[in-house]
Amino acid sequence: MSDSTSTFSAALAPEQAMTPEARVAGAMRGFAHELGALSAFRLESCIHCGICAEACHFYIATEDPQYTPVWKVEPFKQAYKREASPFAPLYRLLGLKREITAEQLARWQHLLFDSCNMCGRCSLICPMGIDVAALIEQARHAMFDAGLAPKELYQKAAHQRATGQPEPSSEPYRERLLAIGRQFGVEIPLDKSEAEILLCVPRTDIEHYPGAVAALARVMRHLGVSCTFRSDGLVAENYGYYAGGKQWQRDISLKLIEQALKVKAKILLVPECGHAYTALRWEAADLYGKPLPFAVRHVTEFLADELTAGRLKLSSAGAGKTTFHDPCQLVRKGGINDAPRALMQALGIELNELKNHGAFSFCCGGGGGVLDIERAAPLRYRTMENKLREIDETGAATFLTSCSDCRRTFDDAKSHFSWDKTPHSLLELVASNLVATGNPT
Amino acid sequence: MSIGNDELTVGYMLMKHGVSRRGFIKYCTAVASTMALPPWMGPAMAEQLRSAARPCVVYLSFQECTGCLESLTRSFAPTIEDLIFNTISLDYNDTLMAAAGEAAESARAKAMKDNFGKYVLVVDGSVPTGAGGAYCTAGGRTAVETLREAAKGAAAIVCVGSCAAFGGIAFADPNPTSAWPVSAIVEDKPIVNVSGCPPIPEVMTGTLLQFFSTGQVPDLDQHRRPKAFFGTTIHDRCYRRPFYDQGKFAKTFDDEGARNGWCLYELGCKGPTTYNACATLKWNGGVSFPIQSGHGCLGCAEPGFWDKGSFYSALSTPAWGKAGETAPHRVLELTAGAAAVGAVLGAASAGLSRLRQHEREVDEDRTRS
Amino acid sequence: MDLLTFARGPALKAALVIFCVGVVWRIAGFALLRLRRDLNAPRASIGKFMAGGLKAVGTRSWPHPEFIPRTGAGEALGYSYHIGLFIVVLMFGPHITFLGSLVGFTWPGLPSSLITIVSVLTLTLFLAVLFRRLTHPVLRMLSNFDDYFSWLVTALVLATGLAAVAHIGAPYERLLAWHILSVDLLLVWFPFGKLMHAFYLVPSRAINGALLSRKGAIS
Amino acid sequence: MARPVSRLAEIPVRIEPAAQGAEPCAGLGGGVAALLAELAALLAGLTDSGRPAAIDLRSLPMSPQDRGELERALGEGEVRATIQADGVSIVRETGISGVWWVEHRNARGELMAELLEVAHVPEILASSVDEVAAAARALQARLGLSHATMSARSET
Repeated sequence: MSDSTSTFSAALAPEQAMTPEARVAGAMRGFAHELGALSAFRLESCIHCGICAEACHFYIATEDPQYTPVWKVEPFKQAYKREASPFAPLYRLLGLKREITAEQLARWQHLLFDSCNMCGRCSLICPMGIDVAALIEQARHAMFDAGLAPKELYQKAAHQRATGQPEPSSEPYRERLLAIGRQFGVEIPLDKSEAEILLCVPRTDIEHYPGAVAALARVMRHLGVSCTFRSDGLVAENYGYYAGGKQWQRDISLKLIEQALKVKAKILLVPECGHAYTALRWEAADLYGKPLPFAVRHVTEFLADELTAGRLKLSSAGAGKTTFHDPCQLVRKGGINDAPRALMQALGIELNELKNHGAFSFCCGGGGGVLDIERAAPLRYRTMENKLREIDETGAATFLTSCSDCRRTFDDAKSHFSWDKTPHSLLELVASNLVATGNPT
Repeated sequence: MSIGNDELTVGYMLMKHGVSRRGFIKYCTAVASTMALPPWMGPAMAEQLRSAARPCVVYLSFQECTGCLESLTRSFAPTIEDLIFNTISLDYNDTLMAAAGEAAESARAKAMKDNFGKYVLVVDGSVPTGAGGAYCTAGGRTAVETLREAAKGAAAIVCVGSCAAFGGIAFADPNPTSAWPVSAIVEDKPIVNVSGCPPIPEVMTGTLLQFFSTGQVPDLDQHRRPKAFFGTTIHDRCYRRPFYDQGKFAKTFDDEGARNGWCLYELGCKGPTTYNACATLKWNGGVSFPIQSGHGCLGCAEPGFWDKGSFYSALSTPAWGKAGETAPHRVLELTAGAAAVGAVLGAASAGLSRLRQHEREVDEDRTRS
Repeated sequence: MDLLTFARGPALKAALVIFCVGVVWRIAGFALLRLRRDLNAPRASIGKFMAGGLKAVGTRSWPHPEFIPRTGAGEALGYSYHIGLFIVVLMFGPHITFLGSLVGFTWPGLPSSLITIVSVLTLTLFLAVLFRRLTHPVLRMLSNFDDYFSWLVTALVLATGLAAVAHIGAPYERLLAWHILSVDLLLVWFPFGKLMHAFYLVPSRAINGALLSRKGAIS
Repeated sequence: MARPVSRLAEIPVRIEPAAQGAEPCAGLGGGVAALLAELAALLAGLTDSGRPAAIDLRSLPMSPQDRGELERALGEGEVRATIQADGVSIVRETGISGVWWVEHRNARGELMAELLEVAHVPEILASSVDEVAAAARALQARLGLSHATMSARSET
């Protein structure tokens, strides 16, 4: 494991340098903060059956036992037994479980960050019904407090918390957004003082897929809804969530929440970004400390509802044989299964489902911040092969998804493997096939 | 081997009572068969016994109910064993002998003196040691004294019945007389336990007969019982065993299962843990035995049978404390009490964990500020 | 006091007390840790997510079809020995008498010969799962003392029970005493190890099912 | 085929199937075969060393079917003796010479023992030396003859 240790020191941001004692203390603090009856019950329930391994694409691709999902939280299981379990005093008294060590934590950095997308497939297979992915998320929090978040994630989270965008750009995203509007000839609603819908945008789209940004603006305009972007809360992603910095995740989420409150929005619309949806839809209120006074919706479910309500009409896209990748944060962890399919049906798409689709879809391999971690790339590619094979096996010519990070991951694979398919945005396809409904805007 | 001239051999005395050699061989063959001895042992035993000197038996009764003697003397018809024991060998038995008082006691002293080192001491009943042995005295002598004295010249001691063998009912909790089995008092003599409450008469006679013919104590089990009779459990040889194997059990003494003769395990039959020959030799000359009569085995041939829980609760059921301690409502009380203790401990440990959690968080805030 | 009287008497009583104390201690010890309310708006109504919880208790008993190719055999092995254990524990006459004397009612059992066959099969499956745990890289890595000891304790109960029924190796009363002692051991160990999953199974599945249903996701 | 059979034990034991009715080897039929094999061995012992032996039938669990099969396999011999001593005993030679079927009953006719004896003559049938001697004395006494005159007569 010496190689892991060496990579861990290389992977640290300078501000994360800590003594081993401080690291362990930090991890234990983070862990104590996280622990409640629910997570304790999950840790209690594991029977070491190893079945979760069979759901995990990292294990399936490598058959390396260390990628067994529940093994990734082993140090925290150990800490739980020793510190907080019902028999913790006995464990401590008899020395049955050792204290976790900084060395051990460092080894686990690879398992908790590089080789887990927090995609939640393991949570679906566990015969005891343990939400393993939720445990991993909590373990990441403790790792963050131990100063062991991978440097890419840590730095981006720090930057986003400070500036609102995860990394510096030649021009601020506000300017980029307006430039995209000009480039695609679509009006960008920006900084309105009141709006029913607060829009935000994935950094990935701004950097790589401006068409998707334009598509969002176009569709909103087509629907004639009252909406706006806000310069002070523009980015959908939350690197605090990836890095495991709970407080940072809160600070980053607050940027959007505050803007939504400011414009008295009824809906915070999450664009095509999976983890942003999880962070805002299923976690933000807890961090905010009270229920949010507005709804958080993903653009696909929003559009599907508009379709059902008859306010949105689409023409046939003529896309030919098509397959669709379900982003894990949306379908498995978010429950959005039917919305993209309703949209595709309205687009006249002949959908060839992947072998594992819907809630059982394999993750693209880039989620959970893994795409950003440079050293994780070789393992990620290895893991992706199975997914790419599944896509190829459908024989589809068109490949759609509804998450810009998934899209970016597949694009990356396209160049790495010289793969012959291009991932497309479902939103973009919707935007290019809008049919007027006599609903003037 | 000429028996005609020797009036002190068993053979001669049998002949005098009209038992022929063939009759005796036949009897010994049957005894060997019941004892599961090799078949050739029967005739061999007969030959040895016929030429053996008249054995001397001294039968002492202590803290007992005379049930064992009843069993022995009420064995079927006037038979050969009856002849051998009552008529030929028995020199002292205070219940059966005509003599009484000083005459009886001096007969015993004479028999013991004449046959010193050769007689078989049969003991019936447990030996009370409490109150200086006062609970059982005869002729002004305590049972302990009498036993110790009689044991001195005995070739072997045969403990007849569960009281002499294991202490029996008198030994049962709380053992008010501080009763002990013979083996606890006499330690330097070969002891054979023929347990049962009472023992099967054929088992008593068979054991003695074998000792008379060979002059040796038979193969004994861990409780010093002759393996020939106590080698298998009642359950092993029970004719109702197939019903056990099929899982067919009588649930009450008057249900369909009981009428059909199904296994009595659930009604508390101790057959599976009781080593005795009831299921094969049976009682009253082979007429029946308890299970055949519809009642489970009480396990009377086993040590401490009186203190092993209810006769009517199955072997696999819990048995602790006094009667009724394992009744469902008492078990519920016990488990509920334990659960309450558990809840308190659990709440305490959760509280402790919360406290530790809180401390770490305060620590965290301090680090932050 | 002979071994059997000890096993079904004081030892059993003590084991039962430890079992009850331990189980409640363990459950209360984590259930009373702090519990935060989920403030995020649910997608499904409360009725739906309760129903989702109940459904998950059933559906998690067998893997979703997508998982079967990889896990079907392993889970089948796991469940089959559990089913075998249930049959042997709950349907054998003497066991029914035992449990019945504690709870106050009984139920019909199965023929002993059938139970014997089932327990031999179950013991074979037990050896198979041990073999699997020792040879499967994932299982070997995950396994700790708890896994092996819990296996041993349960296997002992099964093996001694089988020996007692078949009268193999020692006199019946000693085999029965060992069998009951092994049950006592199992009861004592139960709250401290993974055997607790017997209590966790249903609520754990139900909670995860309910939480996923709350989000409108498949559980 | 040509090799002569020199020992009794080498004679293979074959069980004739029952003429009609049930399967010949059903139930514990294997036990009967084993019993016959044991008898064959004991017979060999008798011819070789003159050592008699016996098998206690009550110690062997036998179904009525087994018993019937055993009886058929052994068959009936020429000798049948009845002993009246404290009940009836019946001694019959089976179709296998040297194998005797012996039943002992008590005065009430209950079966006390049942054996298969392997012997030239079961011991219980033969008169014993001391009994013969005693009988001779008794007979002489009845005839009023002294031992001395008896021997003198025989000399003349």
